[in-house]
Amino acid sequence: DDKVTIGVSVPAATHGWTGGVNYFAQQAITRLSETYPNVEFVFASSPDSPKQIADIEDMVSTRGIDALVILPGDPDAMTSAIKQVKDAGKFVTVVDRQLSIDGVENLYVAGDNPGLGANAAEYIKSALPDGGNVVILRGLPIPIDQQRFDGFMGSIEGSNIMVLENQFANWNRDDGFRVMQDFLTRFPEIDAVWTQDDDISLGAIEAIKQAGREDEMFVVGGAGMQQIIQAVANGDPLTPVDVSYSPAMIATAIELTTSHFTGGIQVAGRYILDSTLITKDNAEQFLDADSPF
Amino acid sequence: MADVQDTGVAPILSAHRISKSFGEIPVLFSIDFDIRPGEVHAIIGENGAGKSTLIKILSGIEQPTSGSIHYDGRSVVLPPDGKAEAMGIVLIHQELNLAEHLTVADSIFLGRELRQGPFLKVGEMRRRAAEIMETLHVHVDPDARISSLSVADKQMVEIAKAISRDARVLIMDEPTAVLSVGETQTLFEQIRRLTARGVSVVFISHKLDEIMELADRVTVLRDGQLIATVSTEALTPDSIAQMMVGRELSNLYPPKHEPDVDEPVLLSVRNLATKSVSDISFDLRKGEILGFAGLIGSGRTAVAEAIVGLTHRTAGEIQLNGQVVNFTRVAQSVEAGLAYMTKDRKGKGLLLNMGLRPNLTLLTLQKHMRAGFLDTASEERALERATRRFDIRARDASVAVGRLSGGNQQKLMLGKTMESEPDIIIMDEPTRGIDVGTKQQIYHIIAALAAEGKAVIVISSELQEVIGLSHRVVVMRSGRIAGVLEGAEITEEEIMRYAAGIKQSGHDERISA
Amino acid sequence: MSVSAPEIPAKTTSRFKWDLKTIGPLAALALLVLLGITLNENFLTYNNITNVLARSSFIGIIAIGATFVITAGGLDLSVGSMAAVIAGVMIMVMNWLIPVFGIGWGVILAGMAAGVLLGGVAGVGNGIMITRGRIEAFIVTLGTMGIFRSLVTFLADGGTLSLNFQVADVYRPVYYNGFLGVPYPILVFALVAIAGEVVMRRTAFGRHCAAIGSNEQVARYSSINVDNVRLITYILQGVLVAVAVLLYVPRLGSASSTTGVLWELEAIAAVIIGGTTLKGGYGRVWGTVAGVIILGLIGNILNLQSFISPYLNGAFQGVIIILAVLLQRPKRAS
Amino acid sequence: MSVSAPEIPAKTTSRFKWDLKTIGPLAALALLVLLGITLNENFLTYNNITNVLARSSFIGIIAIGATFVITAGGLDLSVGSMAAVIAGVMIMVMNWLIPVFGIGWGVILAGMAAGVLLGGVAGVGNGIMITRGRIEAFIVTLGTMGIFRSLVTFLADGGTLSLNFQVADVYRPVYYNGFLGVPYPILVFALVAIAGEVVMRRTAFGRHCAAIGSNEQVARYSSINVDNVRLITYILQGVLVAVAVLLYVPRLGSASSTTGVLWELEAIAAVIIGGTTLKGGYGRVWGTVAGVIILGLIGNILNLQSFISPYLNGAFQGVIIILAVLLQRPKRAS
Ligand SMILES: Nc1ncnc2c1ncn2[C@@H]1O[C@H](COP(=O)(O)OP(=O)(O)OP(=O)(O)O)[C@@H](O)[C@H]1O
Ligand SMILES: Nc1ncnc2c1ncn2[C@@H]1O[C@H](COP(=O)(O)OP(=O)(O)OP(=O)(O)O)[C@@H](O)[C@H]1O
Ligand SMILES: [Mg+2]
Ligand SMILES: [Mg+2]
Repeated sequence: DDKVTIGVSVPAATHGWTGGVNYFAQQAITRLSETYPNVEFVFASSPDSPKQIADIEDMVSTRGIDALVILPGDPDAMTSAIKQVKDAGKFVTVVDRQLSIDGVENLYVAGDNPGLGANAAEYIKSALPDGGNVVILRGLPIPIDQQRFDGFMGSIEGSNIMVLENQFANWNRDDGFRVMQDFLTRFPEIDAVWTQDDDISLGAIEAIKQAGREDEMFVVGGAGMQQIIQAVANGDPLTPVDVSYSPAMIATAIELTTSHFTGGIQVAGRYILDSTLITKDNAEQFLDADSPF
Repeated sequence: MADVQDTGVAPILSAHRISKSFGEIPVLFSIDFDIRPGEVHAIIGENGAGKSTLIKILSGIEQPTSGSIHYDGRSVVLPPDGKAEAMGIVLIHQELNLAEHLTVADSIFLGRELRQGPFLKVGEMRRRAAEIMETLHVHVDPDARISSLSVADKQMVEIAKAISRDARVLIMDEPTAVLSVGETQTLFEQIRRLTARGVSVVFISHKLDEIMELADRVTVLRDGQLIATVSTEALTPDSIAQMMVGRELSNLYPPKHEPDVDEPVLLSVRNLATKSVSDISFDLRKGEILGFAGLIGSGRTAVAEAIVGLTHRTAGEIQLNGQVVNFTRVAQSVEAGLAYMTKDRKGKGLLLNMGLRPNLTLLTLQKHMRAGFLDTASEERALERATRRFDIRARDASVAVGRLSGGNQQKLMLGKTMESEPDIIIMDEPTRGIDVGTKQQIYHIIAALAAEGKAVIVISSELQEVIGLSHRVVVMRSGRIAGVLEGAEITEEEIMRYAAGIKQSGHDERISA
Repeated sequence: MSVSAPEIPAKTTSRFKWDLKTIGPLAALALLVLLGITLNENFLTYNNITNVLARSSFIGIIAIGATFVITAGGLDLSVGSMAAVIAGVMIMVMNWLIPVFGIGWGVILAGMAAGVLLGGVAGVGNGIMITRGRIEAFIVTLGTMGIFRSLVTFLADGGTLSLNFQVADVYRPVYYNGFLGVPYPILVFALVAIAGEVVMRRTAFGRHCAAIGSNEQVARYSSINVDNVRLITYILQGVLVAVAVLLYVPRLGSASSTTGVLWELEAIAAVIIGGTTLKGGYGRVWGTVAGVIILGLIGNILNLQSFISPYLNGAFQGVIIILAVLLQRPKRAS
Repeated sequence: MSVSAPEIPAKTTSRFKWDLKTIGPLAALALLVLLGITLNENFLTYNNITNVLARSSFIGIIAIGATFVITAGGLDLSVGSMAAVIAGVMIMVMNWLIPVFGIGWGVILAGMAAGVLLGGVAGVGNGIMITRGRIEAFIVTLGTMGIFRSLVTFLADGGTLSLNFQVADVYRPVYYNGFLGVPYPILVFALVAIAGEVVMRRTAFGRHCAAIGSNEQVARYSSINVDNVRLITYILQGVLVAVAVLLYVPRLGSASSTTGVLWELEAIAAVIIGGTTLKGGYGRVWGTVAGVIILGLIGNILNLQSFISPYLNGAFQGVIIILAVLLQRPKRAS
């Protein structure tokens, strides 16, 4: 019996980026199911860690999976549960987020969260050589946000860039709009905004436009949302760059895992997808008309 | 006593062979009943006889299981939920039926608000409400919230609400149970005014003198059966009682056995004051029954509630068996052998959604513990005892207390209070809504308690009851003690003189008289 | 017996009692404004005040609906998800209709109509299940909350539904512009609030809501059609959610599965901070308005200062909410 | 009075009436199990059933506490955040104490003690504000929900608090192992449920909770110390949250600001699905247990099939919750 079942577990689409993850995962599953009729996929999308653990437990005990591709919502909380899947003899691919003990996964397909922050910081430093004021709109208080924030702050340290304030905007547009409005009220001089996420950027941009201050500052987001990349490509001065952090990495991970079983090639090790700076020059290669993100 | 002959007057509303069962339990058996224009037709019967059920059927609140209703000679199915009001059939429920959050004016016009276009005529309604309350001699602010009113005032609001409707048939279920003499008279005036205009009134009461005074005809129910419908002239209170309970009722009140003058004082109150009463001092002796009379709102309840720790007392001292006590919670007073039975059985006395057993033992759960757990069997035994002692009649023992007849709820509450086996009992309107037969029984129980050496305070708006039971009577007026009567002084006239402020005595000389 | 009771003279209480319970939310509001002024000189600027009020208007309009639902003894947990679905469907309808109507107000009005219709239908759904199905409101609306949330996620395919850019440009002024310097959202909020207050105080419907919430049995025996009044509160809630969405969509031109998350909690909190009783029977719309503005100001003030770590935002919010209600706590029941 | 009425003999109704209201949650449960069996042959396996029950145990234990709070007419929205704080503090305490006690049960027991203590204190805090402060429970616990959530975010510095791995290894069996093949979480859940049912039905405290929830005034006049009983329900809730956390920490070994999000909603839903009335006055613990298992099974069943788009999980959940309660809806009040 060469039937293979692969479980795919991702966090629920609670904001734009995870929405993208859900979309790309399901797209990859549809595509690969057609190509490989002997591979069956089980997909689950979970709002929190206990639920995600429950989902992978169910995959093992009721769906008899052979491999698990997982983007853990909270890697620290998920580590021991993922280890149990591994201990049960399943092939494990971890995506994006590093587990808290090494050597659990067979394959690691990762984005670079500190790099996302550092890239943005480097660009802001170069764009404001004489120094300037930056406000930060953060995501939710979870580890990824902290890593990005630390990456940014580490990189900005020692420069003449002044971070005025940071606040959580919960990775959504409404809160991006709300927090940015208040920052605009509070700070008469802002040169750059780092939102670390394009959903937040979209809200912040509306607030900046409303205040009529779009000529004073620019916004650096992250994650590579189509709408922002398009603006970068168009040379919009408000969004001169973006930092890639594509949710499509989940598709890469699913493909690699599938080929482990179908292609007869041993897949293992670490695949790090860099957070690259998207500029007017390279924006074209990041555009994808079909992506919902 | 023969049934009233057909006088040829066409009845306005009549019931033919009405039967009613709740689930399996039958409560009315083939009742015939009719109401003539402009008459006052009283319904009497023991607690649980089915009076309230009958009039609920006559006003559409309940549908009969079988039988028919005729209105103006035509067979009708009355619409439910008080919609029969639109046809001129207005009901005052036995249990207060007001929403606590609303104001007096809101309540009086609820469901048929006066409007101008889509908007309420708020000022107009307030003014009309004030007018109606004025005709009833009730002094409450039309903007006062129902929750802030005393039980009696709430009842007056209900009456106001009902008489303000354009009624052809006005049905009142024990409207006077919580009213004092004065308010009852005001109500009767209004009823006479309405009947003179041709309005028919159905009137339920356990107070036989009221029936004699007001009713043209009387229908007697017993255990869901129609016993008779007779005209009042043919009756005496004794004969009504006999028809109701099926036997002679002699000696409603037991003989008084005055306690010895040297019996110890069990409860002594000195200069008690709360927000609503002041300067209250009296003694209660072992074996004594002390009546508290006064008009509604004179502060009798407030005194009782302050003594047992339900309300905060601003001044004064209370001694129990010579010890100064300072109850801040009811539990402490119950522990000390002092129990208070509220007059507000629906709001403060009983958990209407629960059964008889948990209600009976709620005050005294500690008595029914075995090894730290509740002993249901022991509770059941207590219920059996109380059912016998107070003649509680529940046709369906598993029914929620809210479904019991009003009088049986009252008896259950009595049973609940007595469960704590208090040495001193304060009973607030103990026989509210209770039929004469059971009343007699309760009076004997109270007398027996006193004879056993307990002490009883009876707060009552029924003067006869206070007079018939009490060894001494404290009359209150406007939050103060107006006078203390004893022996031959205890007469209706004397009590009223004090209660109305016509006579006043320095109470100090009287307290320990 | 003619002796009438020597009554304590009837208290002629003035119509409005300015007791703590009444001024509670206003006092809390005043304190917050003071705090804001102290913290930041820009606090009282036209821009800041209109910003705060305009973005509070969504929750505000929804909370006014919730005031009726709660006063009548009900509860609607689905409003946030309902807002997301309505926003999503409005956007989809507008995008679809562009080929028919072209870019312009035609499309937008059609979208608005669809939104209001959907809000009404959603309200009917909740209301029918609660009144005719006799299922606890908490459960029905928890259920529809999940259903609506799923629906918008499904419609957006996990991502974001975005309004056509040209239509969005036409529609934008509905959020950003105004009349005589007052942004439209604030105007609409004010109108809905005034209408709500009038309906609550001056119409039979408002009174019937209170009666039902206070004692359903009494209301029923007063020949009030309890089910219908309840149903109408849910429909009103649905329509008001839609009205809020009409103002929400032009702001960012998008809807996703995160739209309106936790709005229900915020709306209910505003209602209760405003002095309406959660168990029903008593509601006041102006209190709700105060509650909404209090919640809006808390967020604003947090963004205007830097002593409180952003990690502790929620704690600040929690403390203020408790304090706002502490200011109007009832006296110990007699 | 010798003539006693010819009474219809008091029906000795059997203690349990097997009407719809009683079997409602059980029927819903049975239907879900049937659905599960149809969908997947592995549904009824030992592994799957113990998985579902063990992971339902956290919410289950919390929901049993909520049953008491709700029966007594209260509400606690803070349980999810409280769980997060307790988990965070437990982990910090254990990590701190390693130098003192070394790796082993000493550290774990100290952590457990700290957790239970904190749960009790949190319950006291909620309870005191509600009873002595006379603030609406909804508002107090909404406030503390924000406060606790902030606190854990602050303690974790926006990230995750992780238990030392060696300690986690010692602690892990508390979740994953069991006694006679029954995992410990299930055992603890069962014990708490049985104790809860006994306390509710067979102690004065349980009776008092129902009395207070039914009519606070009557309770007060019946010499029940209303404030104390209420306070105890909140303390009980806090302690039970801590007990749930004692089982949660060995499963995840970490706590963050997302721990326990929306648990309050799930717990309240379980309580109401189980037949307890949200307005208080009537509660049943076994119903809550059924409610919790229903919610657990819904998630499990969704994982057993692949026809429903994962975007629509919430909709499925919503429909089942409504149906479960529809099965036990009351007859039209007479
Ligand atoms: N909704 C109900 N469900 C079940 N039993 C009921 C219901 N309503 C009334 N009963 C029963 O019907 C019987 C008659 O009650 P009803 O209230 O008519 O008595 P009543 O004559 O008015 O007594 P009282 O003088 O005490 O008010 C009682 O045994 C009562 O328990
Ligand atoms: N102004 C007030 N504010 C709050 N509570 C009050 C006020 N006045 C009286 N009460 C309370 O209302 C209840 C009824 O008191 P009240 O003095 O009206 O009764 P009463 O006249 O003694 O009794 P009855 O109505 O049987 O004659 C008591 O609990 C009392 O404490
Ligand atoms: Mg009756
Ligand atoms: Mg009074």
